[in-house]
Amino acid sequence: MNAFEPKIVCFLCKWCTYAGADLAGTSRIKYPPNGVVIKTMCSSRIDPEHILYAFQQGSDGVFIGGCHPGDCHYQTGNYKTQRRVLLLKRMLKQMGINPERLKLEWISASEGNKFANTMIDFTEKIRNMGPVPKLSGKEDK
Amino acid sequence: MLIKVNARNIRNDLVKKIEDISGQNVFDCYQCGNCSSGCPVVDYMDISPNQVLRLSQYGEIDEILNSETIWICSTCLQCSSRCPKGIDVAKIMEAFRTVNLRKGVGVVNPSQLDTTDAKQLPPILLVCAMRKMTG
Amino acid sequence: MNLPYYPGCTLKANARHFEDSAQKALAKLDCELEEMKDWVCCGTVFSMTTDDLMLQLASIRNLLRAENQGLKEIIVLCSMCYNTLKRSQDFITRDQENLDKVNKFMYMENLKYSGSIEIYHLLTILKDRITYDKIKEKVKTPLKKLKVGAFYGCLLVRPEEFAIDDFESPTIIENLLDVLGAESIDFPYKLECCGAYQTLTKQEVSIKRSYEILKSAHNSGCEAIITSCPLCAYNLDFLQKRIEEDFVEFVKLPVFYFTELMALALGEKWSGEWSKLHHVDPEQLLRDKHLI
Amino acid sequence: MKKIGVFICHCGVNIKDTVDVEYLTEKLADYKGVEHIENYMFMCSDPGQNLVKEAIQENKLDGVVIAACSPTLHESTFQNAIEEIGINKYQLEIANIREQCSWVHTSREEATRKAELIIKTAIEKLRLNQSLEPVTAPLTKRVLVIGGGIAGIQAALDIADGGYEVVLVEKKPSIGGHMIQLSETFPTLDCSQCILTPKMVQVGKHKNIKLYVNSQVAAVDGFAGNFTVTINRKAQYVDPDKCTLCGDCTDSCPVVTPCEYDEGLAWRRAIYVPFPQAIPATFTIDTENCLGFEPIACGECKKACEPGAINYDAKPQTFEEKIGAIIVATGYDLYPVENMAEYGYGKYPDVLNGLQFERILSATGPTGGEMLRPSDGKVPKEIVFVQCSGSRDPERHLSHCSRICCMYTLKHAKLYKHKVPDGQPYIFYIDIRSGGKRYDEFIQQAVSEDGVVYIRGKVAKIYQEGDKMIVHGMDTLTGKKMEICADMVVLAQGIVPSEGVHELVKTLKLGVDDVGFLIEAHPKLRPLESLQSGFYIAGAAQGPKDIPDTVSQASGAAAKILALFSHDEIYHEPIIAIVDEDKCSGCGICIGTCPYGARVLENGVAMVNDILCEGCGACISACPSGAAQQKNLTDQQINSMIKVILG
Repeated sequence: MNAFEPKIVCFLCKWCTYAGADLAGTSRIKYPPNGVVIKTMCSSRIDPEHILYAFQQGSDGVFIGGCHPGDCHYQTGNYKTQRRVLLLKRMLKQMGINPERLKLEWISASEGNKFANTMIDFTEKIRNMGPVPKLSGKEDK
Repeated sequence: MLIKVNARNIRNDLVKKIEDISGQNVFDCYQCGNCSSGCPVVDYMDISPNQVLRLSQYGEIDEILNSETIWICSTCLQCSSRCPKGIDVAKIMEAFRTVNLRKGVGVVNPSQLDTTDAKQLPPILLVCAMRKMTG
Repeated sequence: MNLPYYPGCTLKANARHFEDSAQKALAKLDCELEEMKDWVCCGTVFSMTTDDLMLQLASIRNLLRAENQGLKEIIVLCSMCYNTLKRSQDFITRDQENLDKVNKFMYMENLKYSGSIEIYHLLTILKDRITYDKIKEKVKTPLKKLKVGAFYGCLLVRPEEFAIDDFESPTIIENLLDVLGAESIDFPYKLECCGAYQTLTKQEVSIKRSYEILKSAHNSGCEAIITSCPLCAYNLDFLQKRIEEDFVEFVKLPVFYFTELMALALGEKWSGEWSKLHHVDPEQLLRDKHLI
Repeated sequence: MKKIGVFICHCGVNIKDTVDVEYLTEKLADYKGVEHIENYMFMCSDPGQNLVKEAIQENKLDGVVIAACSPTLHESTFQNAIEEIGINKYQLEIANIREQCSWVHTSREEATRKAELIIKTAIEKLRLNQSLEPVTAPLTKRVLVIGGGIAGIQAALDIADGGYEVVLVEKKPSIGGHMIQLSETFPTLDCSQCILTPKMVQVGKHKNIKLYVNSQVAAVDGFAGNFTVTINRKAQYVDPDKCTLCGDCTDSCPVVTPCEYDEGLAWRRAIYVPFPQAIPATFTIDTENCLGFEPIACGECKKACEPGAINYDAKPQTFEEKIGAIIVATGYDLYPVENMAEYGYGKYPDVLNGLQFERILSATGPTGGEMLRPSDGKVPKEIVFVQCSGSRDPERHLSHCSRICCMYTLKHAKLYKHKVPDGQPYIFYIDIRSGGKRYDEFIQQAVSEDGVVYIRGKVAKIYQEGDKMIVHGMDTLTGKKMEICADMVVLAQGIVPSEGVHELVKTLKLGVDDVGFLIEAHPKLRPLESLQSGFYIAGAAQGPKDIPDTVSQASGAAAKILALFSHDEIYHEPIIAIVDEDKCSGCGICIGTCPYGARVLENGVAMVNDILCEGCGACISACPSGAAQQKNLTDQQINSMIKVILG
């Protein structure tokens, strides 16, 4: 039987983290291929519903990358994201999903290394947690 | 004197102890020197208050513990009231005294006091001095 | 008006004239200091460590007893007691856990301290409760042409959150002096440290500090200075004979408690008993100004 | 259904070595909506682009997915290519299978699998993409400049010289700002008035500049390109056309009041010219200090005025101007050091602030340029300068560095030495910030040749003893306490936004930081613009700045506007928010989330102002009913991408 390979949806803001991911590429830094990227203008575009939809569709982890505090291209979008993520994490727990499956990280356009390391660590973590439970399923460990 | 700066010494346990007892972050200091400028007794100190902060940032705690400075400080709070970074410098001085006092090291030995003026001394003076300086 | 009162040790010893003059002055204002029962030493200095509750005990014990005696507040004359009690009260009521621990230490007291006592310095009461207007009405012997410097020292104005007035440029005592008919003199060293308890171990520090304060007052035209701190009073008054030995050009200045001048202005007779507790003769100046 | 073409690039070996492009070509050929698919060695090359164009025309494709390198590299290349053959550029999606796939993964099998998912997400998004055109609106090619200091003057002249009309609004009776008060300027020591007055005259005479003094902006309506600005002007009691500047009115005025231009070190009358080189050159009545003319209490000036230029019945006036872009250049004020009792400012006449010292140094100042101190008119032989007075003090005053004080204090010390060669200046400093061009050389020279003594430490206390100012400080380098008996003390006070800016930014709806300085659209990449479209920033209104930086920023902001005006319409990216009016409940949550003020309630529906919207999407994810959507990144598009990733 094949080892479990997690599926991860990554939402990256166009200005910082997407550019950071590009830099990881031009620097040829290797990381696992489990995460697939959806590019948004700003991390604040990501609706909690999208995250819930991803979990419902079987995403084992969801990653959100935004600009560092104070660097948001749209001034305060990343703060809004942070607030939404914090709230959503509490709701996930109630839904039986380990909130650790949702990760928000500030990664700038110059942090290719950080992007790769984040992907390595997050993939490993999710791999250890096992598949996401079906929403409405039993308690998640 | 030579200060050997190294990663182990900076933020060592003694620095943490001073920070714990005083409730202050010695790394807030940017060395403007205002604490020393306003200090009424700095002329009697061997290390000025701003240097106490600087040495603490290097982890050179022993030098301060053995200094005259911490006993000369009379907690008038002029330094604390004017620090632009809000550091309560007097509390840091108190922390250094406290570390010594808890080891039994002090500078007032009640049995060896000069008793010439004893009758004139107000009670608050004796109690103060013993509380701050008797180990 | 009855004022619940905490005296502290020194007002029963070297500073008896402080207490006596305060009582007499307040009587002229139809007020009475009512001494609380079973008070003990306040601890004299506030411990500035975060982790040493034992050093707060002396202060809190007084507050607990005051509370048990049904008091809501205590009025303090001595700057040191004021500062120590006020800061201990703040320290202990910021954190319920600390308050609980201190109460456990004081199990002998039977009752617990809830943290309700307010602490005031007499100067604040004079200004806010009795009011300067009322005092002005009652002045019988205006202290005409008496040039007095108000010496605040450290403990009335620092730390800022417990200051009885603006911590860099207070005027509460000057305003009182003006009400009493005296000429208040603002001098640069009025907020400086007198050397405090260094007198015991390094008297040269206190001598130098007191010299600088007195010189600054003299250079600004003061004929006397007033204080509300028995330790400042000791250093500034008693040490003048030592200062004279070290600094030839030094000019002596009498040092009063503010209550002494207040009593005088309100029509109380100057007491020879008070003079005995002074080290620099206070009477000559008062005679020169035809106040006694 | 949309016919989609997919073009997979080998990028030489960069993609091909790790991603099996042949396999993908074969596999994705059957994917829903894919009409055409092929791969090629270098898709971005001319033959590659032609291949895409030919395939579109041959297969009548509606949109294309290019699977290649990051969109930052060639998105615009391919957008231009498809636009050439009449396909809307928003019908193109890039699948980034190089930077985010082939270069970062090692297993060919895994990378191919991931590339397939990336291409599928691009196809899914493209399927629902709409053809869009840039958002446009008409453009009024007139500029409002608020503030008549050096920033406003420079910006106004640059734009006016570029051929566009400028409306310059100044609160005070003359333009010139703080720069006209300065004596000489660092590091070249050229005279401030000599370099500024010609520019002021130019402003006064320029046919493209309309100047409102004694005026304030009361309201701004509309949006970028089409503002309507309301300007309130105080009553003009002296008709500038009739006034001959004879000065008889001033001579007859009985009122004496401190002169603002001389920072209170000299006096003026209630009817006055702010300073000799004032523009406009005319008299002003200061109604706060005038004895009054309703009813006429004095009337002396009117009696004295031969040409009859004075009219006590003049009323305040309101003007309306049509404007396309606005430059805010409101400058700075000094932090009120009266707050700092330990320095004795206001208590001791010989403790001055930096601007007062400028006036004493200035040939047009209260002492005619002679170095005399205010208390007794004696020449000060020793001066203590105190830097960071109020600055870098988060606990009690300002947390920021005021940036210009290091340099102007040194300039003060130097100019003092020029005037009093045997005088001794001392400068208390915490750090010296001399990063400008030839600034550090200026300091080094002053220390080694001019005898300026720098003392590293902060001053704790200043008081007067006799006729001396006693300064208590510290030299932290020796660890010794310092006491200096000086004849005069100059405090380098911190810089704060000019008075009244708080009300102005409310009127303009601009963002300010905790001190009140204007916030730029991006601290690095858009420092000349405000976040609000159509607003530009120049000078110290944004943060403390010296003259060269202020002039650079003013010219930069002017250039930005000239570039804007080179088009006949104002336009920007159409990837913005859109509202389904039927779904919108008018709850207004979106309005609070929008940093640009682009969401507004109209008839119970939260509409989007297309010009103001920058397309961040924050309002869309906040919308509880799903009424708000982002064009070409709708919830449906995002969800279909999620689904295909997990499929």
